[in-house]
Amino acid sequence: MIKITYREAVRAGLREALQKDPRVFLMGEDVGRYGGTYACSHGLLEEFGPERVRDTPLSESVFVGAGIGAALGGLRPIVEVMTVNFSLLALDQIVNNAATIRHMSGGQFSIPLVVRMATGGGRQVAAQHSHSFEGWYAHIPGITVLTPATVTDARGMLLAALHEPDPVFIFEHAYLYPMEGELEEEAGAVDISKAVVRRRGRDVTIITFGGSLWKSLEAADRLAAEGIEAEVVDLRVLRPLDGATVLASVKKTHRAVIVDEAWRSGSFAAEVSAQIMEGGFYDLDGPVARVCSAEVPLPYPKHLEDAALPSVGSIVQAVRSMQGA
Amino acid sequence: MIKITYREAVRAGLREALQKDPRVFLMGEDVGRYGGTYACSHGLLEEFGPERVRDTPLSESVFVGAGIGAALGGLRPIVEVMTVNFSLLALDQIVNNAATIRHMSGGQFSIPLVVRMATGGGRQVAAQHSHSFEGWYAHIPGITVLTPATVTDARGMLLAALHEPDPVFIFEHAYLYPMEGELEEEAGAVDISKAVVRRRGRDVTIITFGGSLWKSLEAADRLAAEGIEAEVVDLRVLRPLDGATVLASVKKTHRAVIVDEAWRSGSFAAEVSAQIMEGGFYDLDGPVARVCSAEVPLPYPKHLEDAALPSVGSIVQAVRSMQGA
Amino acid sequence: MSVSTDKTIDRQKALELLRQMLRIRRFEEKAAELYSLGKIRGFLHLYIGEEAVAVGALQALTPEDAIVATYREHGHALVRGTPMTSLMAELYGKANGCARGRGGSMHFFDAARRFYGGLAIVGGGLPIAVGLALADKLQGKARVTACFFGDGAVAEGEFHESLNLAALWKLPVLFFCENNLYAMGTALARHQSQTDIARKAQAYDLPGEAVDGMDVLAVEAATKRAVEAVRGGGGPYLLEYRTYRFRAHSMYDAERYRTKEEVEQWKQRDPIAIFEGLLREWKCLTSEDLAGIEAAIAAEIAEAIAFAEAGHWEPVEDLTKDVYTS
Amino acid sequence: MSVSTDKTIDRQKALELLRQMLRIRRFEEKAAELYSLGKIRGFLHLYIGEEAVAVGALQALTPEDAIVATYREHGHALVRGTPMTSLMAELYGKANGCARGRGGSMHFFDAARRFYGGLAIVGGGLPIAVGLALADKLQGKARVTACFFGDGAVAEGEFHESLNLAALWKLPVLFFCENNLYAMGTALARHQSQTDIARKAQAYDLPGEAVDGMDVLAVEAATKRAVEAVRGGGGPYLLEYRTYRFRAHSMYDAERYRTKEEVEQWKQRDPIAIFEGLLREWKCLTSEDLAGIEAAIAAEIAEAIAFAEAGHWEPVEDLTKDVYTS
Ligand SMILES: Cc1ncc(C[n+]2csc(CCOP(=O)(O)OP(=O)(O)O)c2C)c(N)n1
Ligand SMILES: Cc1ncc(C[n+]2csc(CCOP(=O)(O)OP(=O)(O)O)c2C)c(N)n1
Ligand SMILES: [Mg+2]
Ligand SMILES: [Mg+2]
Repeated sequence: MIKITYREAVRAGLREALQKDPRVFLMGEDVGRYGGTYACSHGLLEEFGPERVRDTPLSESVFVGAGIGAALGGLRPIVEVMTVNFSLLALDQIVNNAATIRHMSGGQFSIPLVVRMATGGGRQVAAQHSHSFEGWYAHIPGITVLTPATVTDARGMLLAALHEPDPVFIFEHAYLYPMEGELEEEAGAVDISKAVVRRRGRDVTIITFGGSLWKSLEAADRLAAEGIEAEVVDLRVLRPLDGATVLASVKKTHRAVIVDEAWRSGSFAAEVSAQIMEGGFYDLDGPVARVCSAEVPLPYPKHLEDAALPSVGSIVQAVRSMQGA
Repeated sequence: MIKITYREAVRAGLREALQKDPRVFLMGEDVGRYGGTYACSHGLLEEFGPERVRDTPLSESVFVGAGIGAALGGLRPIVEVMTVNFSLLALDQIVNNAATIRHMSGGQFSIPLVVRMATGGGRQVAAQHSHSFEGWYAHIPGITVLTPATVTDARGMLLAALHEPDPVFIFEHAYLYPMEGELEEEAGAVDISKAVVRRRGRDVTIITFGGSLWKSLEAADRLAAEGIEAEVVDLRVLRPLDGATVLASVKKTHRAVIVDEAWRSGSFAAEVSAQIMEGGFYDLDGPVARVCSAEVPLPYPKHLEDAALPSVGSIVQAVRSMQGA
Repeated sequence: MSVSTDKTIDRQKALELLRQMLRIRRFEEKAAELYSLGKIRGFLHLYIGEEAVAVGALQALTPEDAIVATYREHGHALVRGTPMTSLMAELYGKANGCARGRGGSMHFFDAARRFYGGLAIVGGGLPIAVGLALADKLQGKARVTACFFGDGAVAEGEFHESLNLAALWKLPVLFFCENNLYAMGTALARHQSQTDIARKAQAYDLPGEAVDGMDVLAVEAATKRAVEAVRGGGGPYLLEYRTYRFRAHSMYDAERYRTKEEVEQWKQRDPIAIFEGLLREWKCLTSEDLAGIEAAIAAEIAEAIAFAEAGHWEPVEDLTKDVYTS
Repeated sequence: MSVSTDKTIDRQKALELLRQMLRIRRFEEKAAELYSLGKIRGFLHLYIGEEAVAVGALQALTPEDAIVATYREHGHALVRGTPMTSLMAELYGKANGCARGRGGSMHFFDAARRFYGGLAIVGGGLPIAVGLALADKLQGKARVTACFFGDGAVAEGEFHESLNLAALWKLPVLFFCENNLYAMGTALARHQSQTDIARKAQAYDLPGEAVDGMDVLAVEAATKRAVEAVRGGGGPYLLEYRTYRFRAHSMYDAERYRTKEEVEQWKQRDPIAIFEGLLREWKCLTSEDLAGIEAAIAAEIAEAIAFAEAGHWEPVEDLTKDVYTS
């Protein structure tokens, strides 16, 4: 086991990918000379040179589209969109080309593209820089959507994504980059089809992903002190969703809370709730609850941002009010 | 009562808006000389002149952004984005400016902007031209999302939208344009806060909106022949959602099916299901079901498109299997 | 703007150019008919009037090169060599079509011929072409990628982003603008503040040139020069083909935005008629030659229709096949 | 590129220009300090080194004109006249800030002064500016809208779409490009295939000009010419200010992408030091004058901090207020 930050885990994954496969290259805004906004690619330009670590202009649509084209052309591009906030500028390329060309062409073309981006709020960077659009991406058939929450997944999902023949989108919660975790020396690609139970419990299932995993685990600890044993499911993969793991847990606990940093209405949490409705209705002792962000452009001051985002407190509260139901 | 097509109803609304308020103008691709892709603005250029009926270049981001700016500058722009498929190119302007500036500025600015667009599939125009992204728009706080399904709403929602101080997005299902309906002579602005029960029933609630309303009503007729009386709720407004009307109906019928033309995972139908979970769980006799599109880029051939989209048959089937539960 | 002046031309070659233009014309005339009959549905955008562009331009490409086109791509696919049978079947939506019937008129694909669509979001093909060229450059391949798009696409942000990136990275991509003077119903001067499209290349420090798109020989010559420059490693090239569409934008279009006179005037410059005249003048073409060509095309079209009619519909069970690989 | 040559300048005016540049410099130096203290959080982008641009450019605008700026907008808001108190409070996130504390450093707003942000999506402000100008044109108002953006924004599609639309419709908008040679860590030559930004105006048939952005008088003179042309109904104008940022892109930035020597060399061209030297040479400025100015600014900053410190946090109950009107 080695101690490593999430940021370093991403970097280690990128490095291994570049070392192992000459078809892999990295491109995005400031991934090279600057070393990556979150320093995830620091040192890679020096190690792999400017052909394989490519700084792009501020042109999200063309560099994501060029990633699609390069994948069609036989390479294995890793495109970094600096943050999910800017990815809207490339969404047309993603929806109408990356996700569509394979099916629309009758299966003639594959697009083995990996797109990484930072996501989420909580760093006081205000309304235009704090979005959580993973749920939107999870709506798009033809792509895979990953939300690594641990250092093992940060590294291993990237490596697994590079084995996929179709586009994979990886959302790294910006809040996690400095987080330390334990990584096995031999850690490699991880499974990217299954959700994982991160904590066992019998009273309630907390279902979450990405940055909210840690808040959920902390909430579970607090609840345990009150005698409520929460099971915590880390979805890991939003598309295709591993509904079976969710339903198995709910079958055991009979109650569920979904934690998702997106705005509540139309959140991915709604999808999870609907799937429990459809597959676990008769297992439920009470309605599934959602803990999401307030429906507001995220404000800058810490007290307001904290009030808007899901928190350990609001998760605990949601479970408590449910137990009391 | 006058007989009028949905297309003419939209045009009548645009015409009245341009006549009544000199601050109103219309802009978008081919709204002028061409008369609108769906002929919704046919004749308006001739009547109101090129200053108020403005053809734009193919530049979705700037003409939607210019609509935001013009609204900030004291006008009441109606922007037509030809179809929802192209609106992804303007989504950054919508999310990060239209929906955000009021709150982020501490309430200093209002953006009384109306954006109209055609949406939906069913016309064999294949994967890139058949999207249904209303659910994505409904996720964005700061905007209002309308889905007129009747000629009265097609005309009246536009007029109501122009009274709103904040951005309103109107999704007109392209399939409806040639549909005829009855419009009251005196028809004006309509309420844009409430869902409406379009058909009374006691056995099950079918919740839907936009183009799927008519399929749902037809399904209800078929079900009635089998002795199942379905209540049909037309959501009309996806944001803010009128959950009360939905819950009141479910309280009565104890069963619900949601029909939404979007891909199932992450559809707006999931949000409605989650809200019923949260507010109507104890009223339910069985799980709420969803009838959505297959998770596939919409193919061109009619038989495959029909198989992918919600249909009268699949709605009937969903209700039937539920009644039998 | 360059025009053809070269009067020494190989007769076989000349007849082939004429034949290809006629193939497109007749194929599309038939497609329009089939549309009225309901055999073809959805959107159908005809290329009639613009045939010299696809025919001339594609002479400059080798089978290794890639093509990215728009929803108005029947001509490009035909000249590229995708069998007319599989294109007609695609228009029908049959499983023996070039995209298994799923794409229809707007979405022709042909992996074997490096034909990457048939993409219908205006401007959306340019980034893809840039990426294909990037892949070639990084893999040290001498291939080029040709990207066709309309004048309307020039207004989109992706045009700008794509030309800048391709020029910055000196990628082997050809930006082929088919300027038919209209983006749907919007005339060039009402969508571009500066209507000289070729000149926009200067903003990206890449070569730009305009050529008479009604003159197949001029198109071929200019394109060959451009392809040579790009293949030589000079980075991208913008070529503007000045052309005109004789038909409606698509099958639904009242054409209120232009006069009949304007269309008639352009029809005087019909690329096929002009080239036919030229070949007759040069004594390269007899009426018999022409009749032979027309007959062969008619037979090819008849065969294509038979193929399409005989084609099967993709089974509904396969609806979600190939959303993902596996 | 135009530079200032005019040596006849009103002394009061000259001192005011110097004072405004110094106000920005000192305000931001203090902001950096407060950031280390944790009083200011999130992103903080300093304008230090570029002061001559905002100060010179804003001389050309009247209070009726509108401004759209970026996340690097402290200077613009200060010169525009938004009280330093409410700007400092905004940096703190306090409810007495110019955006009720909700925006912070990147999102200054001031309706009374027609200051429309403080927008932090690169390129995202240009369409807004085009729309503001359209509103003025349709309402017959003689106002202009000034849109500031960086060299990095030039690569975005919205730059292209905005310049085309504004030129096509002859809208009264000024595109003010603050070319500080870097988009974050990416040097101009690594993000633009053609690095002469002013020349890109030709692609849209609008006037483009570059000016030394380290020379406040040259900036003012060039901007005045541009504003005059736009106000006269000539349509939009692209002005490129050639400048440099002395500090990091934001507070997190190891500045690996440029050398210390390069930064030092540019510091020789510090717009404040140069202008100060010029004024001394012209005998417009004494050390006493300068001391007086500095003292007044120090007092203003002290007052601003006191105001911010004394400000209240917006109550949590108001979190969702003004998501919608009412
Ligand atoms: C981004 C986008 N906006 C709008 C449309 C609708 N549309 C399809 S073709 C077209 C006109 C395109 O004109 P041009 O690029 O000149 O090509 P042409 O049809 O003349 O060949 C429009 C507006 C679209 N497909 N994509
Ligand atoms: C669309 C978008 N992409 C990326 C970013 C992240 N980002 C913020 S500032 C910046 C550099 C912008 O450079 P420039 O336009 O030259 O302005 P400067 O910071 O030099 O003033 C980047 C990449 C962003 N805010 N918006
Ligand atoms: Mg055209
Ligand atoms: Mg810069």
